[in-house]
Formats: sequence, structure tokens, C-alpha cells
Amino acid sequence: MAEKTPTDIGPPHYEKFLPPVIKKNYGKWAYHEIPRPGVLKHTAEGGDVLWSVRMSTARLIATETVRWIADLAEKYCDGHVRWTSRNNVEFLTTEEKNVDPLIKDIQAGGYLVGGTGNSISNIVHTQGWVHCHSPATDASAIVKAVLDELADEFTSMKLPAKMRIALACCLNMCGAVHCSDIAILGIHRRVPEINHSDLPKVCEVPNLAASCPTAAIRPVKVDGKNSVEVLAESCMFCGNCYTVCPAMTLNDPEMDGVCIWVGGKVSNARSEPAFSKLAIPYLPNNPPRWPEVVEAVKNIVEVWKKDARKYERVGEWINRIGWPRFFEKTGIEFTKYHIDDFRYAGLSFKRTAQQRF
Amino acid sequence: MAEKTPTDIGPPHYEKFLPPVIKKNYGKWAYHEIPRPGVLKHTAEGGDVLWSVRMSTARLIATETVRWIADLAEKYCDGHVRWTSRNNVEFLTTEEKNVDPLIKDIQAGGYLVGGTGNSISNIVHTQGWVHCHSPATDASAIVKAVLDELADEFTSMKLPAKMRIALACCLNMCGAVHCSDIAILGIHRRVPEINHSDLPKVCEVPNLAASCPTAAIRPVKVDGKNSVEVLAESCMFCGNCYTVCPAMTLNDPEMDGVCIWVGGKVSNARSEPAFSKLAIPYLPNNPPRWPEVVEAVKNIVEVWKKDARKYERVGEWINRIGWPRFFEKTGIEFTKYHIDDFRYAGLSFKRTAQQRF
Amino acid sequence: MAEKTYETPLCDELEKGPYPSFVTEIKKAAKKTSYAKGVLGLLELSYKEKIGHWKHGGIVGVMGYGGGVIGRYSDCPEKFPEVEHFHTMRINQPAGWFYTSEALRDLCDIWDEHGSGILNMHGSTGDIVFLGTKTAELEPTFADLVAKGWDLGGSGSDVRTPSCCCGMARCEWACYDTMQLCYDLTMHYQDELHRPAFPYKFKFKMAGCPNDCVASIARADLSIIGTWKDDIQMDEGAIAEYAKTLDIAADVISNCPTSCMEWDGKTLKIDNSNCSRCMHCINVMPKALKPGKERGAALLMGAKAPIVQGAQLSSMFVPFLEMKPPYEDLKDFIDAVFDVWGEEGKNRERVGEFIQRVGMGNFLEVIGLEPIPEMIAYPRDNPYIFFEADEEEEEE
Amino acid sequence: MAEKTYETPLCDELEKGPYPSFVTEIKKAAKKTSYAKGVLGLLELSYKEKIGHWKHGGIVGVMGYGGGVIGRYSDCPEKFPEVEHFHTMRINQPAGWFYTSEALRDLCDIWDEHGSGILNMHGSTGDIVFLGTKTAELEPTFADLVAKGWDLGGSGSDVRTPSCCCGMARCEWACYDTMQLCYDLTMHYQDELHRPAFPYKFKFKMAGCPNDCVASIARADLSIIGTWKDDIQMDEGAIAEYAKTLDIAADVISNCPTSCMEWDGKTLKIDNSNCSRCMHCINVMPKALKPGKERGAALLMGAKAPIVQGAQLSSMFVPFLEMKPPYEDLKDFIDAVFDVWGEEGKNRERVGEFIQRVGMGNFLEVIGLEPIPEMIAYPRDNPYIFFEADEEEEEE
Ligand code: SRM
Ligand code: SRM
Ligand code: SRM
Ligand code: SRM
Ligand code: SF4
Ligand code: SF4
Ligand code: SF4
Ligand code: SF4
Ligand code: SF4
Ligand code: SF4
Ligand code: SF4
Ligand code: SF4
Repeated sequence: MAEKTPTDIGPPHYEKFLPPVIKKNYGKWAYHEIPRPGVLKHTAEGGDVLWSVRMSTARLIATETVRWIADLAEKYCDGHVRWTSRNNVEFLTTEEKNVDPLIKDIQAGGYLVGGTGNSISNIVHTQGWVHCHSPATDASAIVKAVLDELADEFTSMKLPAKMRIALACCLNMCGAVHCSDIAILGIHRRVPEINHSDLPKVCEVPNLAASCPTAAIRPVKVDGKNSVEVLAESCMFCGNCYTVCPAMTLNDPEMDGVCIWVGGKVSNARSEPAFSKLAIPYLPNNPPRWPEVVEAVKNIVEVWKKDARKYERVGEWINRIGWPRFFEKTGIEFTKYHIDDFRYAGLSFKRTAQQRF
Repeated sequence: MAEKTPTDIGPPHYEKFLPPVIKKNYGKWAYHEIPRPGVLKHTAEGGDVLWSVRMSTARLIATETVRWIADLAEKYCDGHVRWTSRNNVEFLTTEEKNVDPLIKDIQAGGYLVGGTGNSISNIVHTQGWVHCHSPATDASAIVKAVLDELADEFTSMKLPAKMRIALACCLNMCGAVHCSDIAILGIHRRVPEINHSDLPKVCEVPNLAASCPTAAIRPVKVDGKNSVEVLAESCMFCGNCYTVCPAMTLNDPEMDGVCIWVGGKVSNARSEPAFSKLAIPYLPNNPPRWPEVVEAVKNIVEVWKKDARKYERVGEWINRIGWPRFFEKTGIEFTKYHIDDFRYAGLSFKRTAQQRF
Repeated sequence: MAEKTYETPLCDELEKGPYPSFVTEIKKAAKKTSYAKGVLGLLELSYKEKIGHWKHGGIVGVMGYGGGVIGRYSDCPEKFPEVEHFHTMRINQPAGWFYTSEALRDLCDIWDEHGSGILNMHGSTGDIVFLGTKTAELEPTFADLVAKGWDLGGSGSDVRTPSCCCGMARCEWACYDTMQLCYDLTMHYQDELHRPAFPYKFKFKMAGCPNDCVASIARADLSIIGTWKDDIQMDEGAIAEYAKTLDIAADVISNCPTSCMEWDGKTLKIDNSNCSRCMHCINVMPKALKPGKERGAALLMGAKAPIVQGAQLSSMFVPFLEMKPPYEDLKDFIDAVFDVWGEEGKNRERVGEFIQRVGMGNFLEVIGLEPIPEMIAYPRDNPYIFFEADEEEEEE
Repeated sequence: MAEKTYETPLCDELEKGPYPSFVTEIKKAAKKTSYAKGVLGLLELSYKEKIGHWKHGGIVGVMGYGGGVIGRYSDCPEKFPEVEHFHTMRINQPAGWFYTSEALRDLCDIWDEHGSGILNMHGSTGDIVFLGTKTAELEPTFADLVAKGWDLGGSGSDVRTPSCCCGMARCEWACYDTMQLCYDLTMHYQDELHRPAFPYKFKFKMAGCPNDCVASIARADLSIIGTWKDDIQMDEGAIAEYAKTLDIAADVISNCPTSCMEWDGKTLKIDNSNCSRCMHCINVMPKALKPGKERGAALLMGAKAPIVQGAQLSSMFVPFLEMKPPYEDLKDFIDAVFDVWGEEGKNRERVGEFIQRVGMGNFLEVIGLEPIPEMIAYPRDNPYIFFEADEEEEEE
């Protein structure tokens, strides 16, 4: 430790980790098939074949499990394995005969095979109560509870289209939550509690006041010391003040909770990428398994599954049937909170006499 | 004049002015046909027929012409006539045999018959230099020059769809200019000239400063008197300050001019109502016949006429082919001014990888 | 009147060409009135100098009214004394712009006597605009108008002259009686129309169906647009007739925005539960298709021109309301809006801007309307929700 | 290490059910490390109290770097002394997340020795996240990582760890070599990655085609998305094969967003000049259709999460750029952006927000890019144009 560690070496070069079949056929893949859920078969121009077996994980993973994955990779894939952009594991083998035994071993280990094609893949999520300082809800627990309920949709491919669910535990939205078919978002609902004695020590009042997007924070003197006050009716609980200043806490056991968003997407396939829109403004935090949230997500998945046409992502389906029908079919209550009143508000009003009865 | 005139009597009741065939068939019309340009034939459920002959006017009209219209109405329509929402005149008769002679008389008087169906109807416009105090351009002259060029499209029905052109002489946009297939808009391009000696007498500085949407106006003292200054780089020449305060003039012979907008619509038919979008940021004021403006409008009409599908309004056509093609096909130059930088700017950026080559 | 006639070579250029010329109109009037001579001269100067020659505003009017007259003074009265004053008067048009020759002559007589003999038929809001007279003529003109049964329209921060499409008078698609409603509201709100007491102007426009032939959705604070709830009426025989000359698949079906129509070459099917009442198919086949029988209107609110925060289109508030006199529900709605906007609107804040400032949700609460998804194009996509304290309490 | 094991009835509930359980993972780690025991205990408390138990931030790191470590302290160290410190380290993943078993074991060995034995595979930005250790272990962990060829990723106001889809390694649609570019940029911007000197974070993500399997358009300041210029490659035989099992009309043609495809039951025609490169038809018929041969990438910029002014998606800047090492044009573009945003961006202002603040037109001018209509969804609809003085001069 006395010696200075070299810096700026960057990550290992990816080539070191590529299986030979990939090195050989790099950029020369011809097409792929999905012979069964969780299994991709890529065929190269020259005829070489690569089998990928996709396995679920909780993302949060013990070294013991990673070592077990390494073992499986060695057993079936000459040590080659990768992770996907949604935290699934992919075992890579050229041998079709390895596929079945590999799957058996995976399942025996308590993990699932699936997440391909028109399925629900892993729920992309964030740290929650496991690590972060600003969560309005937990991440991993909700993800686990929801996916337990929807595991069948991970291991099969019976949906109209891909279903991408994501969770973020606060409005910072680590992850692409804002463009998901269904997004679960932790949300605070009370005005920051100000620790007037710490505040002058830990933050600068002008910066803090400037951090508020609605100008709800005003400098005041409290007991002769510099501090701030929050205009309650101007606060929409975004938490930006807390990011800037630890003396402004929003966390609250009873007021925090979860909201649900629908209809976003990222791909450019068919329709353009789109933001998710508010479906349910608030559901309570109900650990450890958040039954209200699980129910809400399941309901949306089921209604969509039944009603959507082939290849219709959630947002594309809603665009076809219209938002009034979405609320009708899902039975979700429409409230004034659904109506935008932030920066672009007016643009989301229905500016046409076109309507269905 | 000594006696007080009664007030609040309201307009005459419309029933007094309705022809008998309308009174009889009020709310009982079955269908209409457009047997020829400028002629509507409405058939009632019971079989009664009403012929409407639509005639152009300049909107600005002499009593002499109105009396002539009254004469014609008496000659052919038992004195019944109406104006349309786009300033055309409609002669109303039950007698088919009156139609031809009426049209001949109208044409002999120097007026046109047309404006129905898929044609260019009259250009809705405003006061301009004839009457208003804030125009950046004239209204009536440009309208006359453009319609002279496009008169054939008024008297025939050979366009893909209706074409609604409108003109407003300043950003106040009296009329539905902002939702027109083609809009011609007077625009200022220099910072208000401040009359510091009048200013304190004719306006209140705080109101004036508050009137500026970009906060470009700041209170200052000039020669000890209250006045304002304008931050040149923050001014986008909207003229709101002038509306509030006559001491802030924007009119300028060389800097004022016209911009051209396309693709708006009002009806809910097929697509939803839509705003017009900027096509040409600036064309000079070139009285009395504004050849650059005439050319620009004609070009857009012609390209659209050639390229659009049946029933495709300008905006619907552009939505199908995409804006890059619109600029390509019309040969209009795309500039940084086309890119929105006002309130909703980001939303008009191309937020997708979908694109044509 | 004054003798002087001005040289107007630039104006004269505008007498050429096939479309009716406003210069020709002014010249016709100039045979009778000096105002018209003056304005032509002044216009010539504007064309020469590329700039307007009217001064800013000027408050003039008639006794008892705060609106209806726009004051106007030339900035070069020394050159054109005829138009030193050139005020316009806005005369409330009859609903649907129907006239008799007699009524037109009454108006002409009055204006030839008291003013320039030039009119706008009509102003953009819909009024008959008497274009140009002097202050001293305002009261006499008004007295003569009233004597013949006419009244002034709106200007300033008041209810502006309502206008409407011809509706049931001449159109088979009118889903409610636009002209009757226009007249009714005009009479009902006479006080609000003549005596500006609002934060800013308020415009009503009524269209009988979603074709919106008065452009109400683009330029009325309250746009009342006819529509229907039940199925489109179909006449199968007439459809068969159209099929002979019309490419129903290309021209009708493929233009239906909701793809709710089917055509197999023989039978036309409409999934009315998905029809968005856009009118296209009805427009193309007026003999075969008609709006349904359960008719009424949608109320949309908030359209305006761009100044200051950008233009707005009206947006949906009430998807369907039966439109029967005395229109009590409608008037209750309007009064609720006037109450809150009249009270809390800022100076020069249109109702559409007001709604955006206070938030649509809050606005609905105050006027007592349930929020429904029909009011929005899509729910919010930002997570900045102003949860309310009392509601939160309830939920615990 | 510490002996204490906590009762965790609530956590235990989360071991039930078919999906892999993070609680089970933590318990596995808890067999080896006290950190894992502690975090489980603390989590149990959070489930009981419905609130997090971590304090705000804390600046810790390794020598020579300004990023890569997120400091974290428990707010109840008296109850859970094992996690009084619980910092995470972000380790820059290999491009495309490919590993060998050996590499994985190296990482596990290091983390079992120095930390909690819990990882995130991977963090939302793409890093390998070592989840929880104490300050004193940071330098030793780092030294061991470097010894095995690993380096830290980004955090704070720096270039964040770039990430990419597997691209040419395992996908037939990759229009450029995402992994190579990812590695190249990561190495090229090592200084910017490790030493925060920007107004705020800057993220790169590379997707090989418009399917965008790394969600780059939603969450990268610079989204580099593969595309092609020429015609979609077609294999007629394979199309005929698909036609046997696939309803090409319904599943392919009618989903084409530009309606640029025709299918008569036998021949497939694509009007490539109207194809918007959406990928749908290719996705559905991977054996028959392929992106064209003239391949490259589009550069889109500005995506971010909602704080503060609302979320943004990246928007088009360069419709097409060939993507060949050493990627000079791309780096010139990036450097131009870093220059102006680095200089003029406000504190905590992402590049997308910066562009909106200064105006896209002005921004383009500064970075030296021509404005083109491909950059916009539609031209401005408000008339508030900031005409520039010098340009006006020119026009006279
Ligand atoms: C492995 C992975 C890339 C990686 O480098 O890790 C990947 C791999 C493939 N994607 Fe993807 N996609 C991967 C994340 C994504 C994402 C990003 C995300 O989910 O966050 C998207 C954007 C999702 C969105 O729009 O919200 C994505 C949108 C697509 C699409 C477009 C789907 C659509 O119709 O909207 C396709 C096309 C298709 O599936 O037909 C596609 C197709 C594919 C193909 C078929 C490409 C190929 O030929 O190899 C691969 C197998 C897909 C499958 O699972 O059925 N991939 N794909 C990612 C797997 C994530 C996982 O574990 O579930
Ligand atoms: C007379 C008038 C109403 C009035 O009370 O004055 C009127 C009358 C009719 N309109 Fe209109 N429209 C009239 C202004 C409008 C306007 C408003 C405007 O132009 O400012 C619109 C909205 C335009 C827009 O979207 O920007 C309008 C959009 C329509 C449409 C929808 C067109 C579309 O496809 O978008 C129809 C349907 C059609 O023509 O098939 C329509 C249809 C009709 C019909 C066929 C209705 C009927 O069955 O009687 C009438 C004859 C139309 C014709 O001229 O071909 N009318 N119509 C107005 C004549 C104005 C003129 O002199 O040109
Ligand atoms: C006469 C007329 C134009 C015409 O040639 O037809 C007109 C003329 C003026 N309008 Fe207008 N507006 C006229 C219809 C409109 C319309 C169209 C409509 O009503 O359907 C609009 C757009 C819709 C709207 O209300 O937003 C319109 C939007 C404005 C505005 C912008 C208001 C806003 O909220 O953005 C102003 C500025 C203001 O009020 O200060 C304005 C202001 C003015 C003033 C009073 C100038 C001023 O700044 O004080 C103009 C007097 C001109 C003059 O000297 O004659 N005028 N004005 C129209 C009224 C005639 C009539 O009563 O029939
Ligand atoms: C670890 C990680 C979440 C995870 O569980 O995976 C994470 C965790 C945090 N993020 Fe994040 N962000 C992580 C990916 C993201 C992403 C997704 C991405 O990079 O693709 C986003 C959305 C995209 C974006 O950049 O906009 C994201 C948007 C934010 C923001 C909002 C930034 C904004 O401009 O709106 C903040 C707030 C801030 O920067 O002050 C934030 C702040 C934070 C902080 C540092 C909390 C804070 O306020 O200081 C979190 C530390 C949590 C902890 O204690 O571990 N994090 N953060 C992700 C990084 C892991 C990695 O390196 O691989
Ligand atoms: S979403 Fe918020 S609470 Fe969750 S990890 Fe990111 S910053 Fe922390
Ligand atoms: S939570 Fe957001 S809105 Fe509320 S005071 Fe803090 S910064 Fe302002
Ligand atoms: S558009 Fe402007 S200049 Fe023209 S009449 Fe209206 S307010 Fe006057
Ligand atoms: S013209 Fe508009 S932007 Fe310029 S100073 Fe006046 S109010 Fe402000
Ligand atoms: S708006 Fe409808 S009802 Fe009124 S005239 Fe136009 S088409 Fe007829
Ligand atoms: S009215 Fe419009 S939406 Fe309804 S069936 Fe006809 S075309 Fe389709
Ligand atoms: S983004 Fe395109 S190239 Fe990359 S993995 Fe996905 S489908 Fe393949
Ligand atoms: S890529 Fe998309 S736009 Fe192009 S032909 Fe295929 S489906 Fe149509």
C-alpha cells in the first residue's frame, strides 16, 4: 500500500474474454433463432453455430454464486459466459448437446432460464434500502416479489411483445425507468424536514435555494443562523434539495411509497422511443412483499396480454385503444394527479374534439 | 344625441334574416353536393333544395359593393345572402335556374365564384397598414397579390384537399393563423426603440418589465427619470412590450418583414388539429406586391399539389414524407431559426434513431 | 367633404389581377367619403416607406359601454387630415352571418352617413367592422345602429362577440343548434360583453360538428363543438351508389384515423366504439353516412394566439353535453369558469394560460368538474406530483 | 470477523418464490463476511420501519482518482457495527460484459478478501459494483484489482463508464463494432473518466442498431446507435420460407411505421427511400432481411433522468457517421461538445439541459455543426425567433 498503484489502465480488453467461435465469426453472424425460451441460437455466415442460454439472477449476487456460474461455464462453455444489459447471465456454447444439461444444472441451482423473445425479462433496478441514501422505497424486495408472481412470463414466450419492467427507488431514476413498458418508482410525498442546526454547517444556502425546480425554497434566518424554509404548496417532493444538502430529508415511513408508470419504450422498432406515463400515483410501502404493487403490475400485464395485438408493446397498445380505455380496462382510477402540471403541462391536454364514446 | 341611446339590445335575431326554405328545413338537411366550383346544393329530408353560390370578396369592402350584393340578392334570392366564416359571400336561392345568371352577374362585377371543396378559399387576414398600430407588414396587399397568383385554385377544385391560408400582420396573430395550411405572418426583427422622454408619462415601468416573456426588459434611470433598457440578446421581437407601452416601438422599414408557416389545421377530420410550423423565417417587405412572398406561397402550394395524396392536408402530407423531404422538395433552406428554442424546445428535437436516407 | 385626391401609383398596382381588390373598394368609397381618400393616401405612404402610420391605441367609445370601439389616430394628420381620427366600430353580426338585402342597406346608410363607407365583412372575431370614423361620430352612429336594431360587439377585457358556423340552417351535420346557442349566449352575457371586467378577453365559438368550420378550437377561449354518442347512421343503398364512383378502400377506409372501418367491397362495417368522431368518412360520403342520433356538443377550452407563452388550442373539458335551451348546464359551467378566472386570473392572462398556471387538476377542483382521462392526450410523464396534504391523511 | 447473526423474519419472506432471491444471495455471503450479516440486519430494520438506514453520501476514494467509489455510512452503527462503513466500488466492466471463469474468480477472490462478498452484476450504468466495504479496504482492493488488470469506473461529474450491446460479437444486426468503440472511447477518455472536471456526469452508450439493446437513447448523454444508408438486404428464398408460417401482411407490413412495404403474397417490395430504419421487419424475419451494407451510426445526444427539468431522450445530431478506428470524426465531435459544455455548462447541468438552455441552434453553431431538418421532429411552432443582428445586416 505504500507504493502507488498504477492508474488509468482501463478495463481488460474484451477480446481476452471472447470464446473462439465469436472471435472467428465476429461481425459475421447471419441470423438467429429462439428454439425455446431462454435459448438463442446464432448461426454464422459460414455455418458455425453459437448457443446462448439465458439465466435469471437477482443482480445482487454473492461471490459464491459467481463462482458457481464460473463452474458451470467451465463445465459446458470452456469457461465462457456473459451478462446482458438487463442483468441476466448468458452461457455461451457451440455444443447443442450441452444445452439441456446446462439448463438442468441451472434450474437445480434455483435459477430460471428464460427472458428471451416476447417475455418479461429481468426487472432492471437500483439500490434501494440495501445501499442508497435517498430511496423512497426498497428496490430488490419489490423486484423479487413482482417477479415471483410473473416468473411464468420469464420462462415462456406467450406475450404479445417484449415487456420491459424497471424500478427506481427515487426520482433520480437510476436506470431507464422513464422509458419502460411498466415502471415502478419510489416517491416521497412530504415536504423536506429541515435540520436547522446542521444546515449551515453542511450546505450553502444560495446553492440549496437554487436547486429547487419550483422555487419552493427560501432563505430565512432561524435562531440567527442561516437556514431555509420550504413553501409547502410549491413542493412536489423531487428530492433535489436533499441531493444538494443532507439537512433536508424527505424519507418518511408512512408518506413514502411507490407510483406506477406505463407505456414507455426504448427501441426504435415500429414506434419511436417514448416516455412512460403515470398509471397509479401512489401505492404504500408494504414490506417485505409489497402486495399492492405486485397486484397492480400483474393486473396491467394481464390486461395488456389479453388485449394487445401481436408485437404491440404496452405503449403501442394504449395508443391504439386510447387512454380512457386503458383506465377502463385496467380499472385504475383516474385522478387529478394524472394530469400534468409541470413544465410542458398544456401539451398533454386533449387538444382535439376527436374522442370515443 | 342628448337622449341616452338604449344599450344591450344585442344583435338582431338571426331568424329575421333566414330565407323561408331554411326556416322550413332548419335542422332537416339530408345531404349536400358540390355540382361545380363555388356552388353548393343542399337537399333537405323532404326534398327541398337550396343552392348556395359562393363569391369572393376582399373582405375590406365598400358600402357601394354591399349595396350591389344586396341588389343581386334581391334579383336572384328574394333578398337573402350570407357571409361565410372566411369572408366569402353566399347567395342563397331555391331556384336552380338562377344559378347561371347569378354567376354571370357576379363575374361581370369583377368578383370570382369558387372557394368550395378542395380549393383555396379566401385568405383570412387582419388589418395591416390600413388600420392597426403594430403591424410588421401589410395585410390586404399581400393577400391580394397572393390570391391573384392563386385565383385558379379558388375557382376550381383540383387540389388534393382543402387549402387554408391565413395572414396576420404581427405576432398578436388576430385570426387562426397559427393553425393554417399556410400562414403568412408579419414579424419584427429589431429590438424596441425606447422613447425615454415619453415612457414615464405613458406607462408603468414594473408592468412593462413584467410584460416581457424573456425578461429582456430592465428598469433603469435615464437622465434621472424612470425608464427601461432592453437586453438585445434576450429579445425575440414579440412586441408584447409595445402593446403594453406605446413608447417601445418595433416598426422598422428595413427590418420588418414576413415569415411563412405550414402544416397547421383546425378540423378534426382524419388527423387532430395542429399548429403551423416555421417554413421560412424571413422574407422582406416589398410593397406593393411582395413578390418574394407570393413566390414562396405559390411554390409550397405547387409542391404539395403535386406530391400529396387525395385528402391529405399540407400537414398530413408532411407527416407522411417527413420534414427533411419537405425542405428538400420545396427547396426551402433549413436554418438554425427553424429549431425551436422557446418554452417547449426540447420536445421538437428528433428523439429517435428512426430516419430516412 | 374634403376635396383632396392623392396620387397612389403603388396602390394602383393592387387593382391589377383577377382577385377582388381592396384598393378598388377603397376607391369606390373615396367617391363618397374623405376618410376613404385619406386612408388611400396614407396607405400609399406606407407602401412607399414600408411602415405603418397609425398611432398606438387611444381610448374612445360610446356611453355606457367599455368596448366595441377601437380608437385610432394617424401619426401624420398634417399630411392626411381626413384620417386624423380613424376609429373602428365593431357591430355584433347576426348569428351565422345571414342578412337580408334590407338589413345590409340599413348598415350601409348608417355608415355612409357617419363614417368612411368602408367595412370589414367581417372582422376575424366575426363582427361587422365599420372601418374609420372620428370621435364625434361615434355616438350618432351608435344611436342610428340601435334604432335599426343593431348593437356593438366586444373589445378589451370582456366577452368578445360570439360566433358560430351556419349549423342547422344550412348543414346536414350540425349536432346542435349553433345559431340558437350563439344568440342565446350573446344575449345572456350582454353585460359581460359590453363592460370589460375580466382579466382579459374571453371568446366563444360554436361549431356544429368536429369539422369546426369556425376554427373554434384554434381561437376561442370556449370552443363548443358538436358531436354524437351513438352509432354513425348508414344508408346501405347510398353506400352501394358511392362504390360505383369512389374508391372506398383508399379514400375512406385508409384515412380513418382509428382504423375502425372495414370494407369488403360490398358491406361497410364501422366499429363505432372505436370511432373517434373525426367526420372523415361522413365528409366523403354525405349521402350515405351521418352523425348518430344522440347528439350534443363537447366543451373545449383555452385556445389563444401566441402572446405571451405560446399559442394554445382548446382542450377537452366536457366530452358530451346535451345542447337544449335554456342551456343551464352550459351556463353553470361558464359561470364557474368566469368566477374563478375572473377572481384569480392575472391582468392579461387568458383562461388557457390561467389553467396552465394553476394546474388543470386544481382548476377542475375549483370549478367542480371530475378529472377524466378524456381530458388528456396522455397522463403526465414527469414524476413531479403535487400530492396534497389532506388526501395523504385520508390514505393513511 | 464478527459473530453476530440477526433475526430476519421479514427478509426471510423474500427467500420464498420461484425467482432468484437477493436475500438468499446476501445469506450466502453472510456465511463468509460480517458485512453481509450486518447489511441483512439493517435491511430487516428497514422492512420493519419502512425507511432506509444510510446516511447522506460521504467522500471517500482511492489516490489519484476523483471517482469510482461511492461512500456510504449507516445511520445506526451502534446496532450494526459491521456496516458502519459500506462503500461501493465501481469496477469498469469489459465491453459487452463477456467474462471467462478465471476472470470472474479473480474478482471474487479480491472481493471476498476485502469486502462484503456481495456484488451487483451489474450496476445500471454497466459497472461491476462491489457492494460494501470500509474505507481502509479501498486502496488494497484497488491495488489488487489493478494487479489483475482491472480499473475503476466513473462516478461524480466525469465521463461515466461507457457501455455497449454485444454487437458484432453475437448479433447479426450490428452496423458497427460497438465493443471496439466502447473500449476505444473508454481508453481514450481515461483521464476524463477518473478525474471529475465537468459540470456534471457524461454517459456514453453504444448500440449496434436501432433496437438499442443498451437503452442508450434513454440514458446516455451521447447515444451512438448503428444504422445503414442503403437498401435493406433481402433473401427472396428465405422470404418464401417465412411466408409458409408467418402472416407477412399482418405481422410485418401492417406494422411498418412508414407504410413503405408492399406484399402481394409472393414478392416483398420495400421503398427504401421511405424506410425509417426502424428494424421491425428485420426483427421479424431475421433470416430473410438484413440491414444494408453501407453501415455506420447515428449520434444522438442529451438523454437523462428527470431531475431537475424533466427527463430527456437523446436527440439526433449526426444522422450517419462511418464508424472506423481511430474514430477521429467522432472524437472531434465529442471534444467540441466537451469544450463548450465543460466551459459554459452550469454546475449540475447535463449536456441535454445545457443545449436547451442555450438553444440548439446556438449550440450547433459553437460546435460547428450545420443545422439540418433531420435533427428535429418538426420546426418551431412559435414565432419567437432570436434573429441575429449580423445576419440581418447581411440580408439587407
Ligand atoms: C442480450 C441483449 C444485448 C446485450 O448486449 O446484453 C439483447 C439481445 C438481443 N436483442 Fe435486444 N437485447 C438486450 C436488451 C434489449 C433492450 C434494452 C433493455 O431491455 O433495457 C432493448 C430495448 C427495450 C425497449 O424498447 O424498451 C432491446 C430491444 C430489442 C428489440 C426490439 C423489441 C421491440 O419490438 O420493441 C429486438 C427485436 C426483437 O426482439 O425482435 C431485440 C433483439 C435482440 C436479439 C434478437 C438480437 C440478436 O439478433 O441477437 C437478441 C436476443 C433477444 C431476445 O432476448 O429475444 N432487442 N433489447 C440484451 C438482453 C437483455 C435481457 O437480458 O433481457
Ligand atoms: C360556409 C362554411 C361555414 C360557415 O358557417 O361559414 C363552411 C361550410 C361547409 N363546410 Fe367547412 N365551412 C366553412 C369553413 C370551414 C373551416 C374554417 C376555416 O376555414 O377557417 C374549416 C376548418 C379548416 C381547417 O381545418 O383548417 C372547415 C372544415 C371543413 C371540413 C374538413 C376539411 C378537412 O378535411 O380537413 C369539411 C369536410 C369536407 O369539406 O369534406 C367541411 C365541410 C363543409 C360543408 C360541406 C358542410 C355542409 O355539409 O354544408 C360546407 C361546404 C364546404 C365547402 O365549401 O366545400 N368543412 N370549414 C365556411 C366556409 C368558409 C369559406 O368561405 O371558405
Ligand atoms: C379587428 C381584428 C383583426 C381583423 O382585421 O379582423 C383585430 C384587431 C386587433 N387585435 Fe386582435 N383582432 C381581431 C381578432 C383577433 C383574433 C381572432 C378571433 O377573435 O377569432 C385573435 C386570435 C385569437 C385570440 O383571441 O387569441 C386576436 C388576437 C389578438 C391579440 C393576442 C391575444 C392573446 O391572448 O394572445 C391581441 C393583443 C392584445 O389583446 O393586446 C390583439 C389585439 C388587437 C388590436 C386591438 C391591437 C392592439 O394591440 O391593441 C387590433 C386592433 C386593430 C385595429 O386597429 O383595427 N388581438 N385578435 C379582429 C377583431 C374583429 C372583430 O371583432 O371581428
Ligand atoms: C449504483 C447505481 C444504481 C444501481 O443500483 O445500479 C446508481 C446509484 C446512485 N445514483 Fe444513479 N446510479 C446508477 C445509474 C444511474 C443511471 C442509469 C445509467 O447510468 O444508465 C441514471 C439515469 C441516467 C442518467 O444519468 O440520467 C442515474 C441517475 C442518477 C441521478 C440523476 C441524474 C440526472 O441528471 O437527472 C442522480 C442524482 C445526482 O447525480 O445527483 C443519481 C445519483 C446516484 C447516487 C450517487 C445517489 C446520490 O444522490 O448521490 C446513487 C448511489 C447509490 C448507492 O448508494 O449505491 N443517479 N444513475 C447506478 C450506477 C452503477 C454503475 O456504475 O453501473
Ligand atoms: S434511484 Fe435514487 S434511491 Fe435509488 S439508487 Fe438511484 S439515487 Fe439511490
Ligand atoms: S423536494 Fe424538490 S420541490 Fe420540494 S423543496 Fe426540495 S427541491 Fe424543492
Ligand atoms: S395581427 Fe397585429 S398588427 Fe395585425 S391587426 Fe392584429 S394586432 Fe394589429
Ligand atoms: S419585443 Fe418582446 S422580447 Fe423584446 S423586449 Fe419587448 S416584450 Fe421583450
Ligand atoms: S362545423 Fe360541421 S355543422 Fe357546422 S357548417 Fe361545418 S360541417 Fe356543418
Ligand atoms: S368518423 Fe372518422 S374515426 Fe369514425 S369511422 Fe369515420 S373516418 Fe373513422
Ligand atoms: S442493439 Fe442491435 S446490434 Fe446491438 S444487440 Fe441489439 S439488436 Fe443486436
Ligand atoms: S425497417 Fe421498419 S420502416 Fe423500414 S421497411 Fe422495415 S418495418 Fe418498414
